[in-house]
Amino acid sequence: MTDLETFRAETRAWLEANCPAECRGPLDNDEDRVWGGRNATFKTPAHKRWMEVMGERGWTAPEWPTEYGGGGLTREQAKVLGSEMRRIDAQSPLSSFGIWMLGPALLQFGTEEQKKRFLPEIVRGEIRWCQGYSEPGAGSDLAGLQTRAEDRGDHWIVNGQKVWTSYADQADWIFCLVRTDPDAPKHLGISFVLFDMATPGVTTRPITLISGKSPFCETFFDDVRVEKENLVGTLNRGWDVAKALLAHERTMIGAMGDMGRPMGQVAVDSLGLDETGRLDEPMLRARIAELEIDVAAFRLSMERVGDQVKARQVSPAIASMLKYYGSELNKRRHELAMAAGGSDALEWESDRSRKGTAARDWLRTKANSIEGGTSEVQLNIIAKHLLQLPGA
Amino acid sequence: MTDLETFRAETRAWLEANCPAECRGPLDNDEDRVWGGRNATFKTPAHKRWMEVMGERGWTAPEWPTEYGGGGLTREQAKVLGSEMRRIDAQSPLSSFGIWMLGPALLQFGTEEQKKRFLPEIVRGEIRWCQGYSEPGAGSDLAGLQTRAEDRGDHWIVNGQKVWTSYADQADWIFCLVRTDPDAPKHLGISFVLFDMATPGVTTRPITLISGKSPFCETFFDDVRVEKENLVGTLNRGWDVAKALLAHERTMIGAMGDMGRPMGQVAVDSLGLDETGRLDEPMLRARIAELEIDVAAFRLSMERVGDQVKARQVSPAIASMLKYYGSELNKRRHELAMAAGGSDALEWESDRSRKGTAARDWLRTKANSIEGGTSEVQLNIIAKHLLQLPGA
Amino acid sequence: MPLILTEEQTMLKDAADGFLAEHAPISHLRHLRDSKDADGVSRDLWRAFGEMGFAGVIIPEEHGGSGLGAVEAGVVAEALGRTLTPSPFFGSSVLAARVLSDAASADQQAWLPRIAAGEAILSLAVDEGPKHQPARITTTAERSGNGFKLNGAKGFVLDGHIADALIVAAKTGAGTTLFLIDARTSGVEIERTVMVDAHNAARVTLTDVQVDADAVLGAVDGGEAALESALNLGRACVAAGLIGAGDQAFLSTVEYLRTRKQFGKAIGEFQALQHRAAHLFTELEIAKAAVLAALQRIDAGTEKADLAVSVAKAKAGRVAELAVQEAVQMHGGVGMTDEYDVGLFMKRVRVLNELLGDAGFHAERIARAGGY
Amino acid sequence: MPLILTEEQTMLKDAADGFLAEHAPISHLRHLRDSKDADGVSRDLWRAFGEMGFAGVIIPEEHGGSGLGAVEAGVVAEALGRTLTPSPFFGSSVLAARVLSDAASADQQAWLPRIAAGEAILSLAVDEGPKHQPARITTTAERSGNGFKLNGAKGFVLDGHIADALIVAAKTGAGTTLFLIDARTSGVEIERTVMVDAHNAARVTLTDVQVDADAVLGAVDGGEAALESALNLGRACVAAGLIGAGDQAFLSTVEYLRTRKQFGKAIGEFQALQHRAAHLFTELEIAKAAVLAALQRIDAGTEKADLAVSVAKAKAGRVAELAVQEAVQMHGGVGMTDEYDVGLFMKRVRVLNELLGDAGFHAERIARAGGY
Repeated sequence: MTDLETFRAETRAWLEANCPAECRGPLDNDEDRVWGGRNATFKTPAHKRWMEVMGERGWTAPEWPTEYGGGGLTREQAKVLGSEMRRIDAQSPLSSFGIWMLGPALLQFGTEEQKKRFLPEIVRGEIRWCQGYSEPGAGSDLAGLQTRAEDRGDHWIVNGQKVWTSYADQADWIFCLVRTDPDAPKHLGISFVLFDMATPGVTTRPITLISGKSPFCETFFDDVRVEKENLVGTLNRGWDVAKALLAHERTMIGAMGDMGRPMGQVAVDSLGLDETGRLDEPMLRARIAELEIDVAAFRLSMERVGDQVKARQVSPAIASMLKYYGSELNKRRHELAMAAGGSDALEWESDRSRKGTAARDWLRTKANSIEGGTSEVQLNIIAKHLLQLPGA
Repeated sequence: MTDLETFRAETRAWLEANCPAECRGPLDNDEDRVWGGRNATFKTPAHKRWMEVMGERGWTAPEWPTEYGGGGLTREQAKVLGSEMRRIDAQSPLSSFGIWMLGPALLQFGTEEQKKRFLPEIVRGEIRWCQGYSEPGAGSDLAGLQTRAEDRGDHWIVNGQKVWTSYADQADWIFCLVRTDPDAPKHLGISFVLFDMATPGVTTRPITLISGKSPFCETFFDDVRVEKENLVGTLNRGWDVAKALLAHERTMIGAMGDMGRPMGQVAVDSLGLDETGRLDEPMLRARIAELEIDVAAFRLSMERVGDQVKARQVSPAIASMLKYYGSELNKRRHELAMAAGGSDALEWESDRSRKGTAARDWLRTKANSIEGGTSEVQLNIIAKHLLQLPGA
Repeated sequence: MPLILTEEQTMLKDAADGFLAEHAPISHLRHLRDSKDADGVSRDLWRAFGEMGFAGVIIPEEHGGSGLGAVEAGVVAEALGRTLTPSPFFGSSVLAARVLSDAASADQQAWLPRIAAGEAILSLAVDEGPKHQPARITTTAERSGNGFKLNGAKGFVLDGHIADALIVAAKTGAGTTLFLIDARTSGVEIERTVMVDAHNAARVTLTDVQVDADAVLGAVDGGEAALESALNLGRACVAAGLIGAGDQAFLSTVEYLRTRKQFGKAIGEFQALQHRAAHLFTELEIAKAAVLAALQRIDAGTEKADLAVSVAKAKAGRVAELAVQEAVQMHGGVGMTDEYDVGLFMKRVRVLNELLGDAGFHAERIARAGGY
Repeated sequence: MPLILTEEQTMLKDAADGFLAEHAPISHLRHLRDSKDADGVSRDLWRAFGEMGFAGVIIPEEHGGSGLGAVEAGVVAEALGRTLTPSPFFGSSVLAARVLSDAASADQQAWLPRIAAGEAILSLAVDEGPKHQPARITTTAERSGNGFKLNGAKGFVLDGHIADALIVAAKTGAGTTLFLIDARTSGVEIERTVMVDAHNAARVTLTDVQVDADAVLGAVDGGEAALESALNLGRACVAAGLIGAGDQAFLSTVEYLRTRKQFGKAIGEFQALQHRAAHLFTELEIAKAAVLAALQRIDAGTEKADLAVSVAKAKAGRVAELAVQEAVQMHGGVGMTDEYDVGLFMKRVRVLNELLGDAGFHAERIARAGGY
């Protein structure tokens, strides 16, 4: 038995023993995710236990080094863990912007002290993080941000406002872009800082979306004290940290194009087949087939990009391509899902429509091509970095 | 009987008596058109006679004033003439850039002398005209033209080169944009002049297109003498004449979207129906239905724009909308025609495919969105003049 | 017939736009929605609609209506699309009024004046499954005693929860028959279904609903023509509503492009957005022509007016969809918030697209009629 | 299996690109076309193809081939797409070679080494109507004497006019049978059909063509599997050809955008064109992934490799079509001239799109397989 086979056998046994039955099978809905944090809520006590046992092993962040609380697994081992979890349909023990976003940034840019302090509590789900990038009026022009940090010796005083901060009202800490040099060119006077959302002067207000949900907040900073030790990376070079992180986010959002049941089956469930065995809406059928071709090709493209990245055959800007295509595809997919659902899917509050799940999901997808850099911004990046077009 | 009814009766009788049998029914192909001119060719002697009798009556340009050789008909009478000609499937007696383009410009901008001199011979098909606008390297930037006319007192000496001059090798005279003030801003130093293609120093060279045809030429001017009396409009204000003419051309090219047999029928002829009575290619069928909807809507839109123009409810820039949509639609239409024709339509030289007519037509349509101002230029015009977007 | 509004029609348009801007702007929809109004429409507004002559726009003057045609109904529908005003206009003033105008004079006298006055609300119950398929009705009406007994389930019944009476399409052996049924008849169950756009519809279940023979509108087995005629008028009016909503979303977007600044300039200066806006403008103008032509042909009784209607509904649907998608995308983040109106347009367009046959349904009709 | 070329495959790609750039750039196609070459291909070039190992890329080493797989055949096809080189590659080296590799060893020995050497040319005759519909072959082969008598008409037979032998798919009662027929057999009439892209095809008429029983490849009534397998390999390779042509047209266009000036700046500075180019780049990359995956799955013998092939052919077809359309449009007037190469790419892509099933054909397969 190779090392990897041994690892697989042990992992399988451990998961069997430790993954509670309640934490197996698909999530009923997005609200049931485990986010951790000081005020964590859990669907069942088993979900809490599942987060904790996985966190102890570092398997919520399997590839992070053990000295920072991570699992210390190799990429191959992490894949085995993933496939064994899928085998028993195990739910994710922890959803976390700390794991997805801040962690990779700290591992790359943080001081030893910062890594030791922040990473372990992220792994264990003790602290929930949110991201403070966008500002009202800035939109795609992220670097035009106005939130300013005044130097007061050993700390800064931060004033300003962020918007689109996901779950800011439930987060414990924020990683945040602030302007530390108002006189520098706009990309050069920005720093990447961390602070506690419980600091006096921080307030949040949820934003209701067209889907009726409020995952996002406006977040206000009024004379908020931020310690200088919580600067990540170099002063006034926070844009580098942010860019690295954004590329990461783009890949994640782009991957949405990869989700869900085949649209043809969704449509057949709703509309049935005609006497020739074809979907009983010929025009919709043609659109669905085109979509399924694009979905299949996009999935393969994600796989290919992964392999190209590994083989160092491609620029990191390729993430913009996946972000752009994946989010546009996901929007198209949900337009077709609504057409397949017909009037049933238009019911906003009935139990039949599960309180308008399809419609709310459809509306939610419209943000895919806006958040994490709009489709237009991705196309600009492709034109500039991948095609080297002049003036792009 | 109203005047119009009398006119209809008389017209019908005259057409019956004067339209030769050979000149009724659809043209076999584009080469059979009658273009007139000093070296006119005719498919049959009857075609020559048909051009002449119509020209004598001024009915090749029915609405032009009689003093310039036109028919002097009212719009209503001209419509009656048109419908009576369609009734007997009469072919057009004369195709002519003089009638379509130069004539309207002369009527608007020409001197009395110019109208008297040039219009009657256009009506009678005696002189064939071509258009000298585009220059190599200028493309969409029409006003950037370099052909220069040096002032020599009572005449100019013209040097330079034009491209895309339709049928320049067969034309007798040219209407042409030349730069008369090299120091003025580029739109302001241009004049609109006329001269004989037989003038020493004029040479032409046909351009072969991807469709295998050569309707266009490169045209070279080497110390060509142009009399000043042949200036149309104001010196250095030729751009105004050109713009008016271009708007005209745009409407004509846009109208191409309106041609031909319903695509569904074209496809059925080629591919047949399945056992449910539907076209035996479901995916193509869906695309054809979408096309037919757009074709029908576009036709109605042309009608509506005509009515809006009459009612002065719309800016002349609306021609750009029709040009843009009509040419894109026509391209789509021919893509589908090729799909419906399948491999049969790919044969380039066989008699079965009538020497690749469908394929050559398909390739020809690709120029629709380039000639007379590209689609991109039309969209710029719409953004600027109809939407008043900033910086457009 | 020129493809532009006549002077009278333009006046009607100005009146409708003006009335709605004053009495039922988008805040009216928000109020009904956020207060969870039990009806989902304002009865007062509906009566005011009656007074203005809008509720009875196609109802003959002898029955208290304005005696106007499809074009005028389209004008009102487009105005409603611009302000997203919930009202029983499509169900009561267009579909039901059109069916009734072919009915016996007693039925006309009983209902048309009250519809015209905005006092009565009628709903047409046709759809059964998730898609509009009027050719495949399965609700049955069997002869029973002096009349009929109806069984079946209907959905997407516009304003069914506040209807005084329902017009139900049911199979009667060989053909389709239309029944006028009091909403309080025993065996009729009505459940309001709040829709994504905060407009109103209901599901109607018919369980052994016993009606007299005089509940039949027109002839037994002979309801198809009246139904089809009403549906076609309805489709053309819904297409006009799509134009109203799509065009309004577009206009707000163009305004936003002119004023919103990013990277130091108005976003409308970016050529990529300019071209998309210009393309959308073009599509909207073309769709407008198709819709007006369909309405005019209905009025003129032109042969194949139904195909012009399908062109209009399909084209207006696709174009309005593009308009609201571009509107949200070009607005960026704020376009996703409930606070901005642009999302409301997106929701409304989705519902209007589905209503009385989506673009695919109408494309299928075009293909069938084209013999392919 | 990573979705990138292995080192060996990359070397093959470099070799094929290099060889074609040197010996058969686009001027080679122009020369054959403009000189009205009777064959439409260069026999010398084809033999050189044999020497390089390209003509026998999938033919086993024991029969003189390179013994490589679908991915490698795709690599060659893509290279041919970039230079638009006319050659019997698809017909002879892919389709015929694949059918023969399931045939009796005598047939293999007779033909495979000669195909691999670029000495013999074989053509597969499947299509009959204007569209690819291999499930509806009407050419018949009736038992007659010691063998069969064939009647029917085939079209779009790649390089049929210069074929030494034809592989003909015919109905034999219950099933499909493949026949290997000498092109000079009595009753076989072959007419060259010069195609829009100046590549080669023929129409073949079979009138009472008498063949011996040993003309049957594989089993009587049992040709469907071999045919389908060859068609799938062919489709994946044609998809690779589409990628080659589409990508090359795209690359020339990007170069043109960088250098061509209008209104005082490079046209590539216009954001509207930048976004369209970026979109096209994205589509091409996604299509490339689909094509490579299909080829890999054929090699791996993956279940449902046929569906991966349909995804690849449909996607590559649509994307290449967009690429050549954008290429002509962005080149403007010069793109319409025969002098520029961009029109040649447009023509080639149209033919490759039609070859072995267009995007609609493959979308239909996807839908059927998806149970809808």
